[in-house]
Amino acid sequence: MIQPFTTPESGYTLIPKEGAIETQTIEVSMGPHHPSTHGVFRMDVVLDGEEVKRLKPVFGYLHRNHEQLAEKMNWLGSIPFTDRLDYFCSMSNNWAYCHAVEQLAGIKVPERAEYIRVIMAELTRLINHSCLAGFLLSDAGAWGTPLLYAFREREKILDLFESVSGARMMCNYMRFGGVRADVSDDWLACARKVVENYPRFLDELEALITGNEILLARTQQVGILPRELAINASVTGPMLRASGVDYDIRKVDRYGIYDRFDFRVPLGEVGDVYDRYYVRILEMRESVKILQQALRDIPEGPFDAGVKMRNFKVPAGDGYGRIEAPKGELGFYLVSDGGTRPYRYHVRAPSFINLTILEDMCLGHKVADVIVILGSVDIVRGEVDR
Amino acid sequence: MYNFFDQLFVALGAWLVGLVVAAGNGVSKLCCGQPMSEAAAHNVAAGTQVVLICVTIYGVFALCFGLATWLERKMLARIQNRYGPNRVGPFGLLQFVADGVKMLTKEDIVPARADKLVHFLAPAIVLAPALLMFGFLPFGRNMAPTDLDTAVIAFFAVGAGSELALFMAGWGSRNKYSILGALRAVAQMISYEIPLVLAAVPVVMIVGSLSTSQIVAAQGTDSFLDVKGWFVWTPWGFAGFILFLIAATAESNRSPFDIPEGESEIIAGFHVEYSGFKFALFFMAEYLGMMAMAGLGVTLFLGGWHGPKLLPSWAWFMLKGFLIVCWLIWLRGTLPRLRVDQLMAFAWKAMLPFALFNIFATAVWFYLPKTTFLQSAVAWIITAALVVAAYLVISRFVSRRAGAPRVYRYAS
Amino acid sequence: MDTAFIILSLITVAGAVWAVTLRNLIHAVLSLVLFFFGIAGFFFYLNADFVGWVQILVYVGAVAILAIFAVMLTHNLTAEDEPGFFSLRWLTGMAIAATVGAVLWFAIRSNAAMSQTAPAGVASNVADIGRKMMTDWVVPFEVVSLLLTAAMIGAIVIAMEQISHRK
Amino acid sequence: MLGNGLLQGLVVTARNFIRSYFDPERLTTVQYPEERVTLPENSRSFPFLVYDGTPDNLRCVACKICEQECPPQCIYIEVERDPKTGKPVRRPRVFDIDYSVCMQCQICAEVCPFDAIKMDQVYELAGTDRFGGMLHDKAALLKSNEYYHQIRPTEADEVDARLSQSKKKVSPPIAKPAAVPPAQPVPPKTDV
Repeated sequence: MIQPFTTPESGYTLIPKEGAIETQTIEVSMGPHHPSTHGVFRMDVVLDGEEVKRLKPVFGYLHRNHEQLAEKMNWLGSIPFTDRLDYFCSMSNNWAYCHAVEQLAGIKVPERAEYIRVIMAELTRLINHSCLAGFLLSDAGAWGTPLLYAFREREKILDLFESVSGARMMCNYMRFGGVRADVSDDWLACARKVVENYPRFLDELEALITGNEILLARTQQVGILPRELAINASVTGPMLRASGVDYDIRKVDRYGIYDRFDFRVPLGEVGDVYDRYYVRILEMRESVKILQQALRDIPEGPFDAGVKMRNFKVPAGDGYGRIEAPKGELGFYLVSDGGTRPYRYHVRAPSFINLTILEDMCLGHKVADVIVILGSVDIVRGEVDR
Repeated sequence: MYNFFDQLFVALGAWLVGLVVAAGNGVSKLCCGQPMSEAAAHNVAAGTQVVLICVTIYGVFALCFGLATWLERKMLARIQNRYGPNRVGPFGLLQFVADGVKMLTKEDIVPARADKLVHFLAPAIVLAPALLMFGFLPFGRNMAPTDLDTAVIAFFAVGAGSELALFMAGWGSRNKYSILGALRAVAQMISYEIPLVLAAVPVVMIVGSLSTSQIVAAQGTDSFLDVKGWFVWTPWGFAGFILFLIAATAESNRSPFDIPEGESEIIAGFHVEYSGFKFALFFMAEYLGMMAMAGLGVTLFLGGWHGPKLLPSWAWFMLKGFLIVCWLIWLRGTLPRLRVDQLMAFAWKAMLPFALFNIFATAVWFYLPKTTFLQSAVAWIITAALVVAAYLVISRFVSRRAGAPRVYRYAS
Repeated sequence: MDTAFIILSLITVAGAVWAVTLRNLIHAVLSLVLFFFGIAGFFFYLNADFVGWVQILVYVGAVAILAIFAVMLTHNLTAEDEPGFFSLRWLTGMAIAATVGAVLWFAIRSNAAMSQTAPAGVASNVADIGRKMMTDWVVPFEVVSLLLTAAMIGAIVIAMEQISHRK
Repeated sequence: MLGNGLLQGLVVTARNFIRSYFDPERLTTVQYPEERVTLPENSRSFPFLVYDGTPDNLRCVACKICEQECPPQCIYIEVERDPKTGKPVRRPRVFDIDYSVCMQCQICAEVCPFDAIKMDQVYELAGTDRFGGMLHDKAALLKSNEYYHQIRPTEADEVDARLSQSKKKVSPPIAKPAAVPPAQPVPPKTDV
């Protein structure tokens, strides 16, 4: 009789089937110092040969006590900290926080500021999705070539951010009731030029990647996320839409002035890694359309509501504001006791929640697939660990 | 004039051997009265010939290894729209010297629970075959280091030794990632050795001998433009060349097949626990293996050192090898990595049948009469049809499993 | 008894002895590989180039890896329960080795053809091997290839059974 | 047909390889020590104190607003006291900014009512000492208004226009400090 075989530390028993050659499972801890875990993220993987039997994600390596800190800071002070949540899309983070506070405080945002916010958020979406395609490919082994093409385009957009907000990644640009500085006309001209030849880069990226047989073999039917599991696990963003669920907060909440632009929301069918990759490429094309419309008819007028930043108080009460960040639904739950500091401050980070179902997608796949699946989930550790 | 440059190194070699024999005679006259006997002189000459060969192979190809690393980093950089090394030496040419010094001065850490003997032997055993492989390739007109008549089999036999070394490296360093890498390396190299050998079989069938110099001689025509005779222009030769390139990429663990050291998956595979100069030895073995495979590809399919009489023969050999190495680097900059099981399936289900079919197509070519131009054209077309038909059948079989192309709808 | 022969036989015997006596199984298999190289050296010594290279290609390339995989599947790699030198297992082993050695020695002594040394400097026999294999020995060649195909199919069936079990 | 996706990819990399030799739009690498990128006017790095004319005529009145508003709390100010009367004089005796703590978020420059602290553009601040070396005291932080005009011409002009306009509103010359609106350590609501 073959007795059940348990690996010593994990107590995980693998009862070998009758007649099968009795093989030993090895327990590998991939990360936190691993080349392709997008930051400090550890996965305890139990492998039977190359196949994954169990995967336990371990979080918390980049925890910086952001929410407790925000309670000690006044409302204005925690805006620069939101830049560091998802350090790829600081503009969207700022907007989400300001949007939540404006809802709570009932501040009205002038037209021009709304247009500027849409432009900045869509530019951030372009950066995030193109860099994701690059990282996914370098995880699959294409040694960084698509990644560096994506970075070349990202530089142009970061220069735009630097010339308007002062910093490339940590912009700290949006304030309650609008934005901190106005965009000049030649900035708008530069932005139009960048948005004009962005589709050329997208075509080049697609020509390099989408038809590639090796990539098709590596990503199709890999890491399939069924619709029900996605909805139950409250996954949001491109991952949800890749599984075929039609849920885009820009269309659902119609926050800001998104109802003025016509754009479409791409949906996948199977929900595997290839769908998640291609849905993001299509989303980039939609963002380019939004940007063209926004840059065309941005009105003149005040760029902020003249709200005084010093001793800024929010009437008592609680509220939850959310926007469609590139990674999913980024929400801020704020409780104010009427003082200059939030009583409770909580961030609903999309990549943290999208990561909880990593094990369900990885079971039964090979070690190489685990890395590609993790790449397709598009996590940034700053946002996951806060 | 052309012959002077063409036979430059042969003459140089002969002159050196003559020098050594003369020195030998001088020494023997001093100590035991008269010059060396005929047999002793012959032995000394043969000994210096062997030493000369070893020194030139090691010297030339170690230098080529350094330049190959520089070429790889420059080409990959330019593919990715950046400069690549340009600080050390003119255009960064001394970068490999800097890397070498860095590797020498780096601390050589051996893991505590490692199997010391196996861990220590692995880099040596992985480098030996890579260097031995160069002994069987004819670099130029009568510049073949060893004129074995079983050269092709010898080349593959020596190549088989490196699999064992990769396993020893993986197993010796007692690290989970390196064991994964070692098992992947062994499985991959065994399953790609068969298509590699079968890709070379058609050339041996047509030439009728295993000796590389005869293979190269069979591809030569004595016209000025010595290009017509190459096997790659024949349909079975072209198919064999493509097969050989793919299998050679897999044998030397390069880009679409670099799963033994899948950087993004298992960090560095079998050489994860190596540092310092032992790591440099693995690095050198990979590049020398790549260049040796490129050399064999040139010898078997691209007419060895044959080429228009503008450049000396050895220059043609180096140029063609350089082009194949550039192709391998180009692949590395573009293609993602295959997964382990896909790689095995591709070897056994696509490469092997195509290689066997290619041998059949070569047999057809061999027995079709090719005296007049019309007959050889007909033979060419028939063989080409056979090969293309096989390719279409196999590619449909492989891509059938890949699934239909996706169509994406938009939300209403 | 010139030096080349002595060195080769030393390597071969050392490889064989280590393969049997070393405690670490992986080291034993690697010394087995050394033994295979020794045998290949003898073939080169006898001017049988083709057989020597094929010996390396087949044995070092594949059989050694097969042995290593077999070793990998055994649980304990360093044989702890090493019986004493003169235990029952050693004595039976020695006896069997002695009988096999005697039979071989007797066969070599009696057969005249085996005793004279190989003709030195004979031209390479690759072409002759090929021609002979396709003319005189074609029947054994076909039988062996059938055998290999059967073995291959058997391996695939076992593997398929393995995979179906696991799914 | 197997392989044409791969060939397409190879064509893209080949085009990039060739284009990178003559297409300036593709090869955008700047060889840092030799060539430098011209920073846009708005770009910011660490804060500095502005003074008009001589270094001891600095704009900062030690009102400590920036010290309170600074998110990572990296500013430390001590008000100068008149040795005779012991009353606080409108000048900081000690004004330290710990550059290793500062996260360059320019909130101090934003909330300062006297335009005394502005964001610099220098980014080569490598030092050997991680703790003391990064703590910049008042002397190290002081930079002239001309320097401010040099790095940010348009913004500096607006600030000067605003300052001269507010001085005219206050009209008495600077000499009499008493006339300047009294600024207690914790200032009342001032218009920003």
